[in-house]
Parts: sequence; C-alpha cells; structure tokens
Amino acid sequence: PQLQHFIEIESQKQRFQQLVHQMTEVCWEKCMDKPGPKLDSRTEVCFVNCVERFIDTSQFILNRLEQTQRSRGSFSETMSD
Amino acid sequence: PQLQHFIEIESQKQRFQQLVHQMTEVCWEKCMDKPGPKLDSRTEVCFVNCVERFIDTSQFILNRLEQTQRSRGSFSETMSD
Amino acid sequence: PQLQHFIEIESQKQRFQQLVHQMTEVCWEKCMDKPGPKLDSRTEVCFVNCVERFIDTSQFILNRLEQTQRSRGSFSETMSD
Amino acid sequence: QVKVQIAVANAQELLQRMTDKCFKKCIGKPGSSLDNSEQKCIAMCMDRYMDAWNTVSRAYNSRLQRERARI
Amino acid sequence: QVKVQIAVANAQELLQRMTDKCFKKCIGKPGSSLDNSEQKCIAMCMDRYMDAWNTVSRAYNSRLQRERARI
Amino acid sequence: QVKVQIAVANAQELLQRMTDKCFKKCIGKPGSSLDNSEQKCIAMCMDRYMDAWNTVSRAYNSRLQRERARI
Repeated sequence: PQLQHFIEIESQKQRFQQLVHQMTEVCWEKCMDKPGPKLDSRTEVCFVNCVERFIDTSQFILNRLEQTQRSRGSFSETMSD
Repeated sequence: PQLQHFIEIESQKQRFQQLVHQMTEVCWEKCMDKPGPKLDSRTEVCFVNCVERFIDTSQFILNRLEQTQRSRGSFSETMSD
Repeated sequence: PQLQHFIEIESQKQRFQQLVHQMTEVCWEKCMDKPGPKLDSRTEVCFVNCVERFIDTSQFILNRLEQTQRSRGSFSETMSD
Repeated sequence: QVKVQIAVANAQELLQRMTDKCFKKCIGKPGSSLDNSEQKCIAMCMDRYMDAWNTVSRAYNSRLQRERARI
Repeated sequence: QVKVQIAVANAQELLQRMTDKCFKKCIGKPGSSLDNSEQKCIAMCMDRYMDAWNTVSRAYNSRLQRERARI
Repeated sequence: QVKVQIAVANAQELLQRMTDKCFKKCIGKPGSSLDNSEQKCIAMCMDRYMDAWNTVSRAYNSRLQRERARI
C-alpha cells in the first residue's frame, strides 16, 4: 500500500506539471507580447487571471457536459459506438 | 481468437476516434468563424466537405508517395539509414 | 550486450528522426511562403540556417539554464516539489 | 472494461481540445472573473464543437462505408 | 523487424505532418471535390515538404558530425 | 529514482517548449549565425518563460488549495 500511495502521489504531481506546461503555453500567447527585461506586474496579473479563467472554463464545460448528458444521454452512445 | 478479434475491433475504433478528433480540429479552423446559436447549414456543408477533402488529400499524397517510391526508391533508404 | 547496443543505436536514430520532423515543421513555417515547382536556393539556404540556428538556440538555452541552476539552484526545487 | 476506458479516454481528449479551442475563442484578455458574455460564448462554442465533432464523425463514417461498398 | 517498425512509424509521422501542412496551405474553403489546381498545389507542396525534410535531415547530420569532430 | 526520472522529463518538456517559443519569437529569418541581438532576445525570453512557468505553477497551486478548503 505504501508503494501504491507513492505511485498515486507521483502521478498526481505528473498531471499537475503537465497542466502547468499546457497553461504556460496558452497564457504565454494571451499575455506576453514582447518579452522585456522584467516580468511587469500587469503581465503577471494577466498570467494569474489566465490560469484562474482557464480552470473556470474547464470546470464550466465539464459541469455543462454532465448536465447535458444526464438529460439527453446521446453523447456517450456516440462515443462508445 | 475471440479476444484477438475484440482487440482488433477496439483499436480500429480507437484510430477512427483519433482521426475524428484531428479532423474536427482542422475543420474547426477552416469552417467556424464565430460560434453562433445554431450550426447553420452552410457551416455543416463546410465540415462535411472538409472531411471528404481531407481524406482525398491524404489518399492523394499516399498514392503519389507510393508511385514515387516505386520509380525512385530513394525515400525508404533515407528513412531507414 | 549486442542487443543492448542495437537498441541504443535504434533509439538514437529515433530521437534524430523525431527532431528532424520537429525542425522540418518549424522551418517550414519560417522559410516556405508558397511551395513552388522547385526548392530554390534561397529557400534551401534558409532551411540550412534554420536548422543551425535552432540547434544554436537549444544549446544556448541549455547552457544558460545550467549556469543559472549552478548559481541559484532554485529551479530544480520547484520542479521536484 | 476496456470499452469504458477507451470511452473515458475519448471523452477526456474531446474535453481537452474543446476547452483549448473555446478558451482561445471566447476569452480575450483574461479578467478577474468569467463574465456573463464569456460564459454565453463558451456555452455556444461547446455546443458548436459537439455539433462539429458529430458531423465529422458521421461524414467520416459514411465515407468509410462508401469505400467499403466500392471494393 | 524493429527497424522496419521504426521506418514505418517515421513514414507515418511524415505522412501525417505533410497531409496537415499541405491541406492547410492548398485547400481554402473545402469544396465538393479536389479540383485540378488544388491537386497541383498538393503535389508541389508534397515535393517541397520532402525536399525540406531531406535538407533538414542532411543539415542536422552535418552539424552532428562537426560537433563530434570538435571533441 | 522515479522522482529523478520525472524531474528530468519535466525539465526536458520545459526546455523543448521554451526553445520552440523563443526560437519563434526571436529569430525572424534565420541568418548565418546567432547574432548579438538574437542572443539577448533569447536570454530575456527564457527568463520570462521561466517567470511565466513559476507564476502559472503558483497560481494553479493556490487555486487547488482554495478548492480543497471549500470542501
């Protein structure tokens, strides 16, 4: 069980890091015009907001998808056929 | 043999789904300007044509590549060295 | 040991090919405006320079990263936590 | 079991690509909250992305069927 | 056998990237067939992509050789 | 050992994405050498990309913590 716990923790970290890489890339395109000599505070705020909004978007989509599935149930059929 | 058959079918489905994801993304860029309240018929036709032309392009390239290989045989050398 | 040697050589080739695919795509965007009936010499020079500069950039970044790590050591902590 | 795993993997891939596309289309400069117009845009974008996915899936399927019939 | 598998995987990767690039470059709004000018464009695009692939492969190889010689 | 492997994989992924982004941002038409202004641009781009990575990592972490606290 200790090994299993270790593996679980490590793969959680791995998913965390993967999402950090992905969001860094998406937010880099949204927030960074021209890399300057310092990360100015406006750009930093943009990055923080970008992360928050990206997660909001992801949760919004997930919630709405679940609601739609419950009422229609059509998508899961499409996916498994 | 039944298990093998099952695996084969499932991995075929998997390739099918993977190409659906890829073509949805490519055709989304070609056909969807601004998502509206409905998928209008012009956009739907664009998606259908986009799938057909994407497969045409893929087959055209594959056929032409095979012809070139038969006459020259240079590419497979480059790839295996 | 022979098998091991074989596997090593093959996975080196694999990394080589993977980087060739990646650089072909990056340099295609930088150097190829409109595909013409021949690869003109200016475009060919652009591709060669593009490969050289891409590797320069990669080495420049790697060297600078190593120097920064040695003096600060902050990044590796961030990555392993 | 394998079927369920594949379906989950597909749903996750769809979710990820959809989030990426709709975030890029609907969020200009990210603000301090997801405002109403952004939420509406994301909802529409989702529905259209699902439509697109289904249309592509059907079109590809019918193409495969036509090619099988030709042989 | 392993060599063949790797060669096949590489050819598939090349084919996929080439299809993607040339479809994007040559097909504006997808019409009801692949017309003549689109086919010509794809054929040229393919040949140039192969040229590019070979040029990149050679340039990378010669760079590796120069670096090995330096050590 | 596993930890080290994961850290190496993450560093490689960061390095690859950073090289890609900074090459695209700093190199216009590739010339016969990496000139001084290009080197300066790459150095700044690297530092900003690292800042961005760290900022994103912290923001994501604090979001996770807030969500756990809510439950």
